[in-house]
Amino acid sequence: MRFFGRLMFVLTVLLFAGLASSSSFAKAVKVGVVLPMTGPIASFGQSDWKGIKIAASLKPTVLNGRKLKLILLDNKGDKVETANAVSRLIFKNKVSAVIGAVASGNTLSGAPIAEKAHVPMVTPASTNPLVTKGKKFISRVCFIDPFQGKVAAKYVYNNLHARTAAVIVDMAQDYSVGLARFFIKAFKKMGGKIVGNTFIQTGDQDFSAQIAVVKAHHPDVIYMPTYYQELALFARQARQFGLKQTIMAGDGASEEALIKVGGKAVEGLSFTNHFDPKAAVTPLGKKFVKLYRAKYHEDPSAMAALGADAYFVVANAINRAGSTNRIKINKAIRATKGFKGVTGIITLVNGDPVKSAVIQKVKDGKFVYVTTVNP
Amino acid sequence: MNFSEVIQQLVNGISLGSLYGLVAIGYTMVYGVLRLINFAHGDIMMVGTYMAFFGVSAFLLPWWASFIFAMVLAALLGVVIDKVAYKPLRSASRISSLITAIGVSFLLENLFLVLFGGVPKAFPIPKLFAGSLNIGGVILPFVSIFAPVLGIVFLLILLQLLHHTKYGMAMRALSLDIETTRIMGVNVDAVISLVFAIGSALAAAGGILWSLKYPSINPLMGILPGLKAFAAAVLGGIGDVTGAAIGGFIIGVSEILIVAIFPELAGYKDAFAFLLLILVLLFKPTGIMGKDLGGRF
Amino acid sequence: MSILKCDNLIMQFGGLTAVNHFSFEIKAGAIKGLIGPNGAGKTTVFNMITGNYKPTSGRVLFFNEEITGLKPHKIVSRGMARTFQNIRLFTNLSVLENVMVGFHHKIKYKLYETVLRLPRFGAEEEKMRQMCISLLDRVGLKDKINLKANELPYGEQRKVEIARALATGPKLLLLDEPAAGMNPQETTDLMYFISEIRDKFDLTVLLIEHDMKFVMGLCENVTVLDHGEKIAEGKPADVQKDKRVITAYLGESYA
Amino acid sequence: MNKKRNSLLTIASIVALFLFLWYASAHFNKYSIRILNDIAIFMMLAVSYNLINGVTGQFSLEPNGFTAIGAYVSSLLTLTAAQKHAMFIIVPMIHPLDTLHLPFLAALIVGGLVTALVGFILAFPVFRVRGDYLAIVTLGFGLVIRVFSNNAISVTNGPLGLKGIGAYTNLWWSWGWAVFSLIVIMRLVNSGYGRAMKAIRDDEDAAIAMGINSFKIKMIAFVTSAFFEGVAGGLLAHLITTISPTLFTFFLTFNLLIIIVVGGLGSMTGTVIATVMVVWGSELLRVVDQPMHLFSFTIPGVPGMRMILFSVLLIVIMLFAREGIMGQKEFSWNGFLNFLRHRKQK
Repeated sequence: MRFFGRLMFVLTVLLFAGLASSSSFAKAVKVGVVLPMTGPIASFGQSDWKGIKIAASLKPTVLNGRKLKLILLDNKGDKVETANAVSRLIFKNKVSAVIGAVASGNTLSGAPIAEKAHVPMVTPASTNPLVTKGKKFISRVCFIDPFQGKVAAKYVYNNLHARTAAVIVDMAQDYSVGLARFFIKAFKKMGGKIVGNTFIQTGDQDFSAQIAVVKAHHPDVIYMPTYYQELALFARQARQFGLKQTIMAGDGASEEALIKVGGKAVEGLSFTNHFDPKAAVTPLGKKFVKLYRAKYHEDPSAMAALGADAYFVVANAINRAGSTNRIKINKAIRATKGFKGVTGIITLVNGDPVKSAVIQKVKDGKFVYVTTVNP
Repeated sequence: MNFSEVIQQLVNGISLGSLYGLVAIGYTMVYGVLRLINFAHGDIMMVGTYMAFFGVSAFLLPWWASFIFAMVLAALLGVVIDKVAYKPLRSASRISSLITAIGVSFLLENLFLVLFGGVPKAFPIPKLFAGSLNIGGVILPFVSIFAPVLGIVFLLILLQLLHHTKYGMAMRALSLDIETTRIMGVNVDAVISLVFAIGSALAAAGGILWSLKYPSINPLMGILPGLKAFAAAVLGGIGDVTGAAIGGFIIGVSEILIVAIFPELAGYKDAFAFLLLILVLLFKPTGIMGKDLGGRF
Repeated sequence: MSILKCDNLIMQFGGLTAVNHFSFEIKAGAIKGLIGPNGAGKTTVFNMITGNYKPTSGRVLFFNEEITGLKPHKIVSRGMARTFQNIRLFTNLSVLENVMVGFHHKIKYKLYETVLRLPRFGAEEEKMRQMCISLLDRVGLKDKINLKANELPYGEQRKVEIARALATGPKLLLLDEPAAGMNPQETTDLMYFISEIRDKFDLTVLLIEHDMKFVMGLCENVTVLDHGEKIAEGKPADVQKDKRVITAYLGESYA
Repeated sequence: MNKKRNSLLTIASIVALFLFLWYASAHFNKYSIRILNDIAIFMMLAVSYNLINGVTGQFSLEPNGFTAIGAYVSSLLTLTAAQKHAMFIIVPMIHPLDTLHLPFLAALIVGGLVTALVGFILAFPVFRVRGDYLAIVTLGFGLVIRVFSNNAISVTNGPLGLKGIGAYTNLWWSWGWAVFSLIVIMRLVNSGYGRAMKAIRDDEDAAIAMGINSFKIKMIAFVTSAFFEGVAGGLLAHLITTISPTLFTFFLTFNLLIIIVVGGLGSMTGTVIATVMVVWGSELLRVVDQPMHLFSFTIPGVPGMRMILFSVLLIVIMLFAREGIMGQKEFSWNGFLNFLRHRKQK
């Protein structure tokens, strides 16, 4: 019982600390952020958060000088935690809007809560079509899987002149499964042929078996829509075992670590992406990239840029709505048109952005811009 | 598959297996002496790898120096974990120390996640390990040669230590009966510390070789190899050092071969080590090298 | 009539033969001793009889039925119970609960009756409780039924262990070094206690013991084991004079 | 006399609980209601987990696997054929699962039964080994289930998971099941079966020597625990409305482990108290992830601090307060009333 007493004491102290922290910002406009800051997909949440912080320092106030206060809650990359965090933000912190989450599966567990409570929720990076489908309060700033898959297929067929492709899917990521599916559909429609379809799991480090499968089919190109860690390791081993085909990937490749880990092996790897820091088209984008480089000494990843865009879209909408009323803000978010964000010019249709994709490529140890594909 | 492809996959499997084996040895040593599954072992491997990474990239040490530095630090970490988290629970039920071990494992993972972020870091590869040989179509990356060779060298040194030094004798005695060994005048705590030190240093070595082969490191990198290494240790007959190494090779080789022969099963790869483990426990609960009675090691 | 019969039992561990061609039998109602120097294989014989070990070869007959290789809990339900060399009580359970565990294999209520708390559950639990209390009363521990088992002194813990074995309703009781760790007074008490329960519960007793005075005072018949083999059998007084027995205990030079 | 009074008190407190829930469902905000639902579901999970870990003493790490099975089975049964058809975009769902449809309660029970069946089959290899092996085999089982749910796409929809599951779980369902499971498990523990379980925990060899069929008893504990964990998985799925393999990682098991350790291994009422503390406390502890303003100091927030604190908490409890809140004891009305009387006299 002594232990129980002590624990209650600690909890009480923490409770008061919590009260103290939440009461000192009465006038600020509160926006909640739900990201995986710990757990298996922490790296994405942490990248997003970096971008959001830079964005917040660029535009810290809304509604003529009221501070925009961000409340970040960690969802550990977990669905239950996401649902808890979203309802906490909405019903306890009474935020005007929610930014988050990253993985589509997590976003989908928070979305019904926001939808029911009529609170706008903007996800920076959930690309699954279902996230916004049939919802009135859920929006996003990233393009969706079908679009990206199609862009990749087009590029591979038209620019790389590939007629056969091997597809490597990460069976632990709905993102990867989605991209592969839409790539295959589009590639076949254009007249391409899929040879060799093999699987990996997030966290895999040895790909020798998959390499053997790909090698046996001699494809023109390898489409591997997975995250950068698996891509980098795969590329290293593929090159080592004499696989020379171009690797095409999705936006999951966009992270400095791809080049750091992949080294020479990822030279020539191309991928579809949301934006290119060196070819930032908007003034806001340029400012963002400059500030980001100054603070973190590296180029912002697409995740960071999307995080920033989610922030900017919400802040912009609050200003246009001219109030902290959630329904008005949501209307403004959904009416976003021609907004010059970090990743390009964003127009939302039913919560999904209509915007261009860029193709990037690794050259001389750097991401370089190849081309822009318009929707 | 033609002949050279089979050889290629075998080589790949052996080099992967030797990494499992190195990690498994530490598991098996600690289990042999304390009957404790050191859940944090895979995380010690992770910490060791990070230390080597910082040695090279932050302190600009030559690679060999930073590898030794990492192994020493990992050994220290192993000893400290034992003293702080396991030693006070020696007389308590075994469940208690198992739970603490899980706590230590989670602590290390989350601490590193908060300190160094979840974005993987690129492990620097010294020139010596970077190239590969091509023998008749079979490609032998240098790391794939170094890993099993180093693994076997470490195993031989360890066996020498276990069977021909007084510390080794003390360790083997401990695995039979801690109390009796204490009465015989052996400094039991020192020997247990030594076991943790050796096991953790080997885990760091395994982690470093691992990262030379797969040069992407992150705070959660120790979980899956750790689990599979444990499966390897049980497979080989837990408590038996040679068995652990053999178990590692078996799991490494069969993982690679299964995927090579049945590419459509690639997704099930991670489950395979455990299905094998369950089968072995069903039919030979003591593992391949395990004896019915008598001592460990 | 013989209640237990061992026929040519062999037990090998790896290459080591722990018990070799061991045969003996126990008459109903007897108190029999199994003695021998350390490592002679006495506990191994016990473990083969109780089903903890499956003998490499040979047979164990209980009431003329073969029980070789049966699971221990099956053998218990046929009327055999044991105690352990170092007392092994359920330390976190009360004295009463310890004894009630001994009744477990006689429980008739089903799982659903337990969960639904049907009348049979309550009735049987209550009956079992009363029987255990009266059993503990008979071994003189009635006022300690609610104590935790490990709160009792050593001698009483041994009594609880025996009471727990009695609760299984045995015809044959196997005691593994019951007097180990006891002082002379406790040992003497235990001797009376064992012969008392033998009469009260109509038992046959087989015991392993080192304390010669204990064996000589209590057992009607002893079997001597050395290096896994039976070297003598008979009345305690006769066995004591046997040359091979003396050699086994004291070494060649004393013979 | 006391018995009657105690069962009256128990019934009264259950009635009070449901009166409170009735009030809560009308007056509390959705966030608090969600936390109350979480508490009920985790209570059910933790109490079942404690039956096998604390009461029977078989240290195992499988709840994430069992929860996953229950969640998948019951969700697949409540989803309509049209929903399933629209969702299974990679590979169509295998027949006849694609057209099966059951009401919520039936789906929960079937989910629990399937989980129990898996538990029954798993028990054979698992209980051949004792102690530590059990932990690693059951840990591996959780992993196998996750790999399976990622790869058996025609049953589970793979990594895409299941979406749009009906939000049927409310306070009545979750607390109804939580109270029901608590009653069943407490009754089991307070019976001959429970005594046998505790005997196995304290000394398995001695228990066997007393005529206990230890395999059967462990099996009863394991299967019961699997059933309720499966049902809890179903409740969880219908609370958050979307499930995928990432939901059922070892992290879930880790959370439950903390709960039963805090509450006291083997104490059901301790587990109940600990669930409330840990689930609610973990929400309270969110403040350590954020910048804190204590008086005039600002402590910068470190996202992820919460997880570090939980790991440290687990280690510290094991080192210094191994008994947890209740040890192996249970809350009893007699003890409680004595305690009150004692207080009054002071």
